[in-house]
Amino acid sequence: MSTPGSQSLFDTDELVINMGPQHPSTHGVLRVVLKLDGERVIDADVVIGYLHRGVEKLCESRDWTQIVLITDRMDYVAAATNNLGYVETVEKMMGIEVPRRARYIRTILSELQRLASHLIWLGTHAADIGALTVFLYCLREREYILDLFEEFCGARLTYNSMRVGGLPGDLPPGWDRKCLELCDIVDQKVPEYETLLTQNRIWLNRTKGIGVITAEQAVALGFSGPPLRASGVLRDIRKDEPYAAYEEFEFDIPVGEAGDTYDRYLVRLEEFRQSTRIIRQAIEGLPEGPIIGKVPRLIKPPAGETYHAIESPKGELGYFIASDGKSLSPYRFRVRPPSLCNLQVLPTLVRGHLVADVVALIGTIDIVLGEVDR
Amino acid sequence: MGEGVAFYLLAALILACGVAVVTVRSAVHSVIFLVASFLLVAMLYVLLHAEFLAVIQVLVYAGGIMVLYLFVVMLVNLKRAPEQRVDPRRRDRLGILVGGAVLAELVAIGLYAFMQPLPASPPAETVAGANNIERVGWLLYTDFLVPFEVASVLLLVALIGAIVLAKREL
Amino acid sequence: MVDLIVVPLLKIVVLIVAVLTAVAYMVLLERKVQAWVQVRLGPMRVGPHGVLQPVADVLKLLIKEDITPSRVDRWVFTLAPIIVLVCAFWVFAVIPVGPTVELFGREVSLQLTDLNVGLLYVVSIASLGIYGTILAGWSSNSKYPLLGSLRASAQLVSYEVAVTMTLVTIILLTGSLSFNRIVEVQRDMGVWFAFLQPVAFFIYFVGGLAETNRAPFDLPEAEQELVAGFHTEYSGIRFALFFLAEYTNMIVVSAVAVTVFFGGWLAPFPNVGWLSWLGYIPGWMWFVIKVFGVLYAFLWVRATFPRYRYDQLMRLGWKVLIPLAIANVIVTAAVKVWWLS
Amino acid sequence: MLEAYVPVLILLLVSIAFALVLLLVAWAVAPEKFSKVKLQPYECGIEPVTDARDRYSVRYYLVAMLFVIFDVETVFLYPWAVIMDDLLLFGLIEMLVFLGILIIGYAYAWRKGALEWA
Repeated sequence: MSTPGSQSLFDTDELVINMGPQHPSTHGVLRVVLKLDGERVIDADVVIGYLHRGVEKLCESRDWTQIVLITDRMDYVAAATNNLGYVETVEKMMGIEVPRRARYIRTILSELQRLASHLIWLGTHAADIGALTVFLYCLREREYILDLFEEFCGARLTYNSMRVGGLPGDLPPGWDRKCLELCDIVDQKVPEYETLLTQNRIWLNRTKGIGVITAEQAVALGFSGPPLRASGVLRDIRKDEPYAAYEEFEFDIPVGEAGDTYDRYLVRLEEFRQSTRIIRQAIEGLPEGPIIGKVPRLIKPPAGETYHAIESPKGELGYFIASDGKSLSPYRFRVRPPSLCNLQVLPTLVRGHLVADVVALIGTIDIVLGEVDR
Repeated sequence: MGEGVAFYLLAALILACGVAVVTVRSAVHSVIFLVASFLLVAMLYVLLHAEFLAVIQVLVYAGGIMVLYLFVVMLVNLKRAPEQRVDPRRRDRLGILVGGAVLAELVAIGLYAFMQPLPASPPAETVAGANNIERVGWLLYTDFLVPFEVASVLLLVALIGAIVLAKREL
Repeated sequence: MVDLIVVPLLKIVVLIVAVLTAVAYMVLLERKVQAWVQVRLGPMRVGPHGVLQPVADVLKLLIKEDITPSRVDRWVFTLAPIIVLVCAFWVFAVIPVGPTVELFGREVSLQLTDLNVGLLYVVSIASLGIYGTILAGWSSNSKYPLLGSLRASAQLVSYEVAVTMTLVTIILLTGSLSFNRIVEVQRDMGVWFAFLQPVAFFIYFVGGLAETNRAPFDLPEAEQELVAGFHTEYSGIRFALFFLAEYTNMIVVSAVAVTVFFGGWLAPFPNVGWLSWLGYIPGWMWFVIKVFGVLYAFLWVRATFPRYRYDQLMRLGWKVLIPLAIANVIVTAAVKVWWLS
Repeated sequence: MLEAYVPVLILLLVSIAFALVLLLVAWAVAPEKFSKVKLQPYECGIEPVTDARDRYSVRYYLVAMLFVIFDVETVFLYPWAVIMDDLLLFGLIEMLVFLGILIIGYAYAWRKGALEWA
């Protein structure tokens, strides 16, 4: 390429193209401004905020119990983990002891949510790369999970499924058996998706060596969750700072090597298996007892600030909440959304790749715009 | 009779397209008219019983070379008018020169054709042996073998030229 | 006069009606097959099992607003879909749907015309279809269509070379470019060329997928990347023309594949005694069955594979298919020389 | 022989007529409601910032160029294949020479990276 001043006959102009907010594969209303040379991406600029609803500010004017319901609306394909992160933060602030049964059920719910979220991710990621069939298979399996949630709390998407100190209700009879059946279904179906993708030459071509992020880069850029682990960093909050009942179960943390799109795919596929493993253990050892701990009638945490993070399906979901100890709502409410933090890596990922890879890379970091924009 | 009518109709259409090529304002429109005239020329070849040539005309000229032209028209920046730098009178003189040369050529061809009496109809064997492509094959691969092989060298040169030109800019 | 104009005209009307019906039901079939593969039902509302869906689709496209965006080149914008459609239809002129049959006391060949440059005719007319694609993208004056049309044309020309070259092997076998002759040679040899020339068939099939922009090569209209590619700005009837042309092209590719590689209208297993009843099914029916067989393969591929990336697609065309085609031609010619001498 | 081409011509005219009739029918029945925003070029809901008719990568040009050359080469193969029955070894050799020269060009293009898209 010669400089703009000395344009010869064959020089190309940079083409600036908007991908999104109305684009089939930006997973919502993400806008990426691409600078292209032919089809090669020279630079990318991520523009967010099209779905901003002011969730954090909204929480500062609701009382502590109402906030659970607002957190549902952030990562709407993983509402249960959002609930979990929030209620645990408040419990931490108030020093509430949660009964063991409630912690077990929370673990089950959060792993079910991980399955559901990963199914959505796998489906859309595959569909972005053109394998539409996988998308429909994934959504079919996700239905079973939504059925379970519906039976537990009455909702299929925004669950409002946890309370400060425990759960809104106990498991319906027979739920645990259905849950085990679901684990069997997932364990049987995931290898089926793998036959469509894992060894497929086109899939390998499209994902191997695409968007490589080294371990140092991943840490420096603030990656978390499966993308971080795919780069070879062993970091999982479920193991490192256990919450709910995770310290009582045996499970492995899959780690990738290359840090490319294919590894991120493999890591998440392995997480399917680990999730069903955790659910099985939790159901087997589900203790009897109350489902809600000793909670004061009026939830009003003492003055102070707390940060608590959990491993949501997409990465580290952290809540920073400050209370002034007087009012009935948080003084400051701030969320560390994994989608947003992972999304900021996108420009680094796409530089030098082709337009088609941009789509694959948006898919591989697994974002939900509700959470990015909040 | 029918063939005569068809010939003059085609010729008129070709001429009209040719005029349109140089008169329309948009370069892309010019290309479209040029493609149309190529297709009509292909029909003219069919009229001459040169089927193979007609198909090749469509395949190579209309389908290949004009695609290249269209790419070039879309590729180069047409928003800046390069003519401004050229002295208009010089262009006129050049135009007259080239035009004169083409005219002289046409006259020469006409005279030559006039001098050399052509057979009134195409040679009988060409019409009788319906398979035009076989005939082309026999001529090309026996009598004109050397030019044929030379053509491949020509293609090689074109290939290398294209790559050298384009790669320098990449 | 009757033989020259009226008979062809009648045939053309029948042909176009047949193609339109085939396209309509091809679309339904595609949605149904896709649905079955994906464990869904597909269209069910319009008529039993959605059999009237195509009618509803046509009506919808016909009465939808046909938007001409503000910055387009109006004439070219309208011309582009016409070019694509006309080129798609034009190819049918040489495809033999069946043998000569007796109809109303008249010998009628189920082929519009038998050109002795038939194969080249198909290739060259198909190559004209590119103009529609390029011009659609250019005239839209919008970025996604332009990227799509550039992709489409680069892809089309790349795969055309491979396809054109691979068909040479068929000429080596038949010594003729006439479609009728190609079918006859397969009958006389008693073997379909797909079995004699599996490599050629493979190249043709892959090239055919790429030329008709079908998955996994549907990059010019890759929804997830370029929204709708070169016809992003099209709506209403002009979009319908593109749509019609795309499916017609699929039928063209299958029809040529059937004629060249699967014995056209010939019944299978003529030499197996207990299957001789297959010969009573008319030739044109065999032709239709085979065409739908190939079309089914198109759908199957689409439901199974992810999409190629653009540079990988080009690499496959230039670095795999073209050398393979050249090698295939040389080997076939060498075998032929050895066989005959 | 010319008679064989009459149906081709008729088919061309009929298909053009068919396309035009479809267009005219649709234009007669389809509604038309003017709205400025609707007529904007599509760019994912953002007003386009730069013109779409810019200059594009030279690679497209190179592909077209290679296509023309290979197309011409392929065209030479057709008459050769038709008369291969009679040419036999002679034909094979002359085509090997012809293809050989082009394969040199092909190898050159490969080595120079002209066949690499990106």
